[in-house]
Amino acid sequence: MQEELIKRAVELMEDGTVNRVLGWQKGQFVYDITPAVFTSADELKENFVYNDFCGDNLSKYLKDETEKEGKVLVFLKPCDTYSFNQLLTEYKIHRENVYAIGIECYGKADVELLRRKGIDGILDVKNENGTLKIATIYGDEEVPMMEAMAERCVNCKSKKHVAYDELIGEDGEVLDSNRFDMVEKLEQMSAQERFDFWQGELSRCIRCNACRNVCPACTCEKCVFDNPDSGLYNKAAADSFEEKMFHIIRAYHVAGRCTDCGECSRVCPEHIPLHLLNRKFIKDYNELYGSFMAGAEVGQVSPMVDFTMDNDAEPSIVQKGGAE
Amino acid sequence: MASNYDVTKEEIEEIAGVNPLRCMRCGRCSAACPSFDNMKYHPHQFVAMVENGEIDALMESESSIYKCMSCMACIERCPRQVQPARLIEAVRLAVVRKQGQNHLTPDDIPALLDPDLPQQALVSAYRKFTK
Amino acid sequence: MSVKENTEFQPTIVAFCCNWCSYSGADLAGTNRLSYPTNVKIIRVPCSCRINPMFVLRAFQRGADGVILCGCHPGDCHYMEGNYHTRRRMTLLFSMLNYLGIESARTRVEWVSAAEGQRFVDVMDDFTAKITELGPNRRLEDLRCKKN
Amino acid sequence: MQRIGVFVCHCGTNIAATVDVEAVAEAAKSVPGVVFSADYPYMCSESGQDLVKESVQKYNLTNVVICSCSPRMHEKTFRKAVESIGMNPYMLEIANIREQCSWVHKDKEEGTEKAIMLMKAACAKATLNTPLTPGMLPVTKRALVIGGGIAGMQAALDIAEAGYEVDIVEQKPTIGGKMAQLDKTFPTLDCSSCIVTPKMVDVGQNDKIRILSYSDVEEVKGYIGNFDVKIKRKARYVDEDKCTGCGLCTEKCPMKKVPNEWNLELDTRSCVYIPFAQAVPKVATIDPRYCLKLNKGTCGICSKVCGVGAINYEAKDEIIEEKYGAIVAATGFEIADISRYDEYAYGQSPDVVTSLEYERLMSAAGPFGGHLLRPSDHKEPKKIVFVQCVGSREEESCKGGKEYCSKVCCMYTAKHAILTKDHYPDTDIYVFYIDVRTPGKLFDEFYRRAVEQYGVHYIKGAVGKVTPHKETGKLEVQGYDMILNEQMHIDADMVVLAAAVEPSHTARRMATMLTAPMDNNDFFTEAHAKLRPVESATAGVFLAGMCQGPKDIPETVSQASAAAAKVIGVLAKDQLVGNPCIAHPDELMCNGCSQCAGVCPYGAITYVEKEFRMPNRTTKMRRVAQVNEAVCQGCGACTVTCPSGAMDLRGFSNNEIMAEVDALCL
Repeated sequence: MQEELIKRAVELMEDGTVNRVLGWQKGQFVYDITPAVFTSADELKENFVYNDFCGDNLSKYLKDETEKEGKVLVFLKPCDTYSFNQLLTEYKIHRENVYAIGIECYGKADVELLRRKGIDGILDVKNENGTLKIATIYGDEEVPMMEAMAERCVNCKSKKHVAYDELIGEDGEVLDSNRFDMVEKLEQMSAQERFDFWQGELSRCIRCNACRNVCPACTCEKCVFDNPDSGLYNKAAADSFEEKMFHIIRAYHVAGRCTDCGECSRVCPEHIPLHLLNRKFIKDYNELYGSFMAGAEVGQVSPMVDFTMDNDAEPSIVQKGGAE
Repeated sequence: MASNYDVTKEEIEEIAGVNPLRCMRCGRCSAACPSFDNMKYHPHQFVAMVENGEIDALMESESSIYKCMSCMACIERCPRQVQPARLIEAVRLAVVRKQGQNHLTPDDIPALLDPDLPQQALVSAYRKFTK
Repeated sequence: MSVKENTEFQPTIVAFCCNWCSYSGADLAGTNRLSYPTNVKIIRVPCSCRINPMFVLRAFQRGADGVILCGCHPGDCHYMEGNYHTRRRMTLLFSMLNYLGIESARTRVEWVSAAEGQRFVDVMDDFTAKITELGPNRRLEDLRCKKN
Repeated sequence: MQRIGVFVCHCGTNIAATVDVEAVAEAAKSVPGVVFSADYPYMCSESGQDLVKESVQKYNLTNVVICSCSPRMHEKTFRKAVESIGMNPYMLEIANIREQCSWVHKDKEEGTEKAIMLMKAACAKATLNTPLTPGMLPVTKRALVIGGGIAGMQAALDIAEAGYEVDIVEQKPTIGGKMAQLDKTFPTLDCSSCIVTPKMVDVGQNDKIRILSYSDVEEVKGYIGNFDVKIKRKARYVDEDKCTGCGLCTEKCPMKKVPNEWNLELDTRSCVYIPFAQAVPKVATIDPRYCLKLNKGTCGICSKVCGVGAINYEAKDEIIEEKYGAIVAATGFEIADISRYDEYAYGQSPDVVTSLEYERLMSAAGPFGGHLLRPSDHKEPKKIVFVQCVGSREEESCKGGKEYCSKVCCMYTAKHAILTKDHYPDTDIYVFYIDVRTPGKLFDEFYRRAVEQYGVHYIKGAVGKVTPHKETGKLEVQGYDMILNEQMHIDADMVVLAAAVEPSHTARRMATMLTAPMDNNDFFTEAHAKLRPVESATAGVFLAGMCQGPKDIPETVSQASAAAAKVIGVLAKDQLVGNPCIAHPDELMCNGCSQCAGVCPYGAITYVEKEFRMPNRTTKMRRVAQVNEAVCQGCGACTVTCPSGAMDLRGFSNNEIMAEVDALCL
C-alpha cells in the first residue's frame, strides 16, 4: 500500500496536479508517526510512510495548507473523509486547492495496547495477515491485530469514503458499530458511579490542550477559553471543576460537528476517554432528533442549530440521577 | 347509570383506540353509511352515545351492531379521525366477550381451516383475536 | 454568607429569566405579593436562548446548588424561535451533566409566561424544596470560592 | 476605573418595609468601584432623579446602579435622566429589589440580605458596562406592495394618499385579484366588480403608484428602511407603453382554444388576451405557451393588425432592481385542491363545481353572460346542493385537509343561495352544513333571510356521496340530516362545494425571501396575535389580507389600511433609531463556521471574505460574520451557538452575565 501511495503521489506531483503532499512521516520509532508535508519525490521516497500506526486524521491540516499557493494532495482514510466534509461545510477548506485520495483502512493499531500487554522496547512491527510480528529489544512477540486495534477502529462507524477525488483500494459501507455500548454502560450506572468514573478520568487532565489542537472540529481562530471576553478566560485550572467545565464545553461546542474520529482520545497523554463525551451528545441527538452523522454530506444542518416546533423533547426528560 | 353489562365507556374507547371528543358533529359518517336505513343507531350516534356512556343501549341494539358491514366508509369520510367503525367493532366485541362466545383459541384454528375460506375472513378473525 | 448560619441548609439558586415572559411573570408574582423563597436570585436575559451552557456551569462552579432557566412557552417566544433553541440545547446539556453524575434535579427548564405569576411562584417553591432536599452541591461546587 | 453610584429607593414603604434600605446603601459602600451611595424615598420622583443627576456630576460617576422597582417599570425613566446630563444611558443598571424582593419576601433580615446580593450583582454588571449608541438608519421613502388584489390595492392607495411612492407587484397580467372574479358581495349584495373596478382605476391613475403587473419578486435583501428588491418583469411580448388596449389583436388571434383562467377554465380565450374588460393595466399579453409565432414561427397576425406596433416577439424577461423602505405582503389566497375528495365527484362531473366557479357561472361577465346554466348541458339547474367545509376543519392526517375554518364559506353560500333564488325562484336549494358561522355585522340576519324569506333548505348534516348518473344527467346526492336523524337522497342538477381557502402557493417562497415567519398552514404569522396583528415579526414587513389568515373583504380592507398606516409610520421618519443591545462579532475571533447564521431567526447574519493583517506584513483572507444592526433584534441565539465566543451581545455580554452569576453565587 505504502509504495502504491508514494507512486501515485509522485505521479501527481510530476504531472503538476499538485505541488506538495500531505501525508505521514516516519518517526524515530515505527509507531510514532507524524503528519508532514512533502514537497519532492525524494522526500516522499525517503520519509513517507503508511502503516498500521498511521492513525492521524490529516483533514485538519488542510485548513492551513489549502490557504497556500497551489494544490495539495491529501490521503484520507474513510473516517477522515467525514471530517473533510465537515470542514467543507464550515468553510474551513478551500476545496479547489486540494486533491483528495481516499485510501482503504482496516483499522489502526494503538501502541498503548501493546504496552499494556507488557511489550516494551519495540523496534519494529510488521503486519502479516492480521498478526503483528513485533521485534523488541527483549525478543520477538506476536499479537493478533484485533487485540492491538484502537478502540475507535474496533468500533469503526464507516468504511465508506464520503468525499474524494480518487480512490485507492476498495470503498466500504457505513457500519452498524457498537460505538455507543460504553456510553450505554455508563448511563446504566448510578449517578454516584458515573460521577466517580468521570472524577477519576477528568482529574487526570493536565490541560495540555492536545485534544483541542488535534480536533478537526476545533478550528476556531481563538478558543473560547483563550478569549478574554468570553468570561471563561483562563490558562490553567483554577479549581477542581475547571477541567470538567473545559471538557463539557469542549464537547458541547463540537456537538453536531464532531464526526467521532476519535483523535481527541488518541492524542490524550493521560488516556482520558474523551470520545465518550462526544459520543454521549451524538447518541442523544440521534435518539431525540433523528439520526445525524456530521460530515456525511457537505452543507448538512446540524441538530444543534435546528429545532422542530412540536416534536422536540422537553429538558425534563433528563430524569435519571437525582438524590441517591 | 345502572348498567346491565358492566362495560364502561373507557373500555370501549380503549378497545377501539378512539377518542369520541374529537368529533365535531359533522355527520359525514352517517351520510356515507350504506347500512344507514337498517341501523337503529347510526355511526355518529355511536360516537355521541359512547361519549355519553350509553354503552348498554348500543350493546342491546343488535340491529345496529350487526348491520354495520365494516366497510370503513365512515372512517374514510371522517375529517377528525374519530373512526366510528372502530367504536362499533368495539361494542360488538364487548357483546361477544360478555356472552362468552369467544370460545375459539388460536390453537383451534389450524384444524378448522378451509382452503376456500377467504383470506380476508381469516385476517379479520385474527384482528379480533388481537384486540 | 447566610445569616442563618448553623441552622438548616439554605441553597443558592440562580434563575435565568427571559425578559419578555418569565421576568415579567416574576414581576407579576411581586405585584400580586405572592411569596417564594429568598434563595431564588434572578438574572435577566433578553431571551432564554441567550443562556449559554457556560453560564449554567459557571453558576455551579461558583457554588450554586441549583440552576433554573425560565422562558416563554414554546410558540410564544418574543423572538419567534429562541426558546426552541433553548429546549434543544438544555436537553442535551442536562443529559450530559446527568451523564457526568450531576443530579439532574439540580437543573431545570420551565416555561413561564408573563401572566403566570402564580406558576412562577409554584415552580420556584417546588425547585427550592427539591434542591433543599438534595442538599449542598458537593459534586460541583468550587471549594476555594465558597466563603464558609 | 469605574466610579459607581448606588441609589436605593424606599418606594415609600413598598421596599423599605421588608428591606433595610439604609443597610443596602451602607453595604454598597464596600462594593469595589462604588464611590457613592444613598437612599431616597422615591427615586423615580423628580427630586429623586435630580439626586441621581447631581451626584453623577458631583462625584464624577461613570456608572449608576438604581435599586428600585422592576427595570420594566422605570429603566427608561432613569436612562433618560442620566442621558440628560450627558451620561450614556446604557451605563445604568437596575437592581429589582421591589417586585423580586420586598414584595415577595416577608422576613426583613432575609429580604435585606437578598437585596444586597441583587445590588452587588447589578454593580458587578455595571462595572463591565460599555457605552452603547443605537445606530441610525436612513429610510428609503418608497413602499413595495406584493400582490395587487383588494388588500394590495387598498394598502397602495392609502400609502400613496400620504404622499409616498408605491410599487405594486402583481404576478397576473392585471390587478384586481380574487375580488374582481366575484359576482356579488355579502351581506349587502353589492356588485363586486362595480366596487372593485373603480378602485383598480384609482390605482391605475394614481401618479404615486406604479403597477408592475405580470411580474414576480425574485429577491429581497436588506432591512427596514432599506430593502433591495429584484423584480422579474415577465416578457409580455406586448409593449405596455404602446398598447392602447383596443383588443383588435385578441379578436384576430386564431388561437382561441386557450383555457381561460379568469373564468376558472370554464371557457376559453384567445392566445393574445386581455383578462377582462376592466383590466388594469388594460394591455394585451401573449401567452407564450400557446402562441404560434413564438412556438412555430408561423402566424404573426397580432403584429400585423396592431395599429401602434406594440407587439414584440423578441421580448425577454427583465430583472429590475428597486429600493424600498417598507414592504406590504398581500399575496392573497387560492382555492385548495379538492380533487382528492372523490366522494363529491368533483372532476367526474362538470356539474360539480367549487364556489368560486359558481361565482363565475353567475357573473354577468362569466362564461354564460350571467345566465345560470349547468356546465355540462347548458340547462338551468332546478335543484342545487351546496356542501360546506370541503377540506376545511379537517385534520391534516385525514386527507391533507386544512384544520382551520375558511371563514367566508358560510356567508358566500348564503349569498349564492339568495342570489339563485332571486333570479330563479323555482330552484330548490339544499345547504349541508356542520355549523353556520355568521359573526359579523348583518351576517346572521343575512343567513336567516336565506332560510326564512327564500326558503333555502339548510340541513344540519353532511353529504356522504355524490353519484353522477350519465343517463339522466342528474347527480344523486346521498346526505344525512342530523336533526331528523335520517339519510336522504337528492337528485340534484348541480353540486357546489365550499372548498377550503389556502394561502397563495407563492407565499412560502415570499416568506423565505422576506425572512418573515409562517405558520404550518403557510399563513404569514403576525408579530403579536393581539397587539401587532398587521406586522410581521420581520421589521419593515407588514401583512394585509388573506395571506395572514382567512378573512372577508371588509376585514381585508381594514387590515390593508392598518398596514398602510404602519408603512407610513416608517416612511415618515428620516431616520430609524436602532436597538443598541444587539449581537456583534469580534472579527478577530470569528472562525467563519456559519453556525450563527443558521440560528438567527431574522437572517441578520451574513458572511464576508475580509482581509486581515497578519504578522510579518502578510495578509490573509478570512470568512467572518457580519451582523446587520438594523435587522438584529438582540435575542442572543447566535452568541450561544458561537464556539469561540466571538459573537457577543451588547448590553448582555458574556462577561456581564458571568459577573452577575459570580456575584449571586458567592
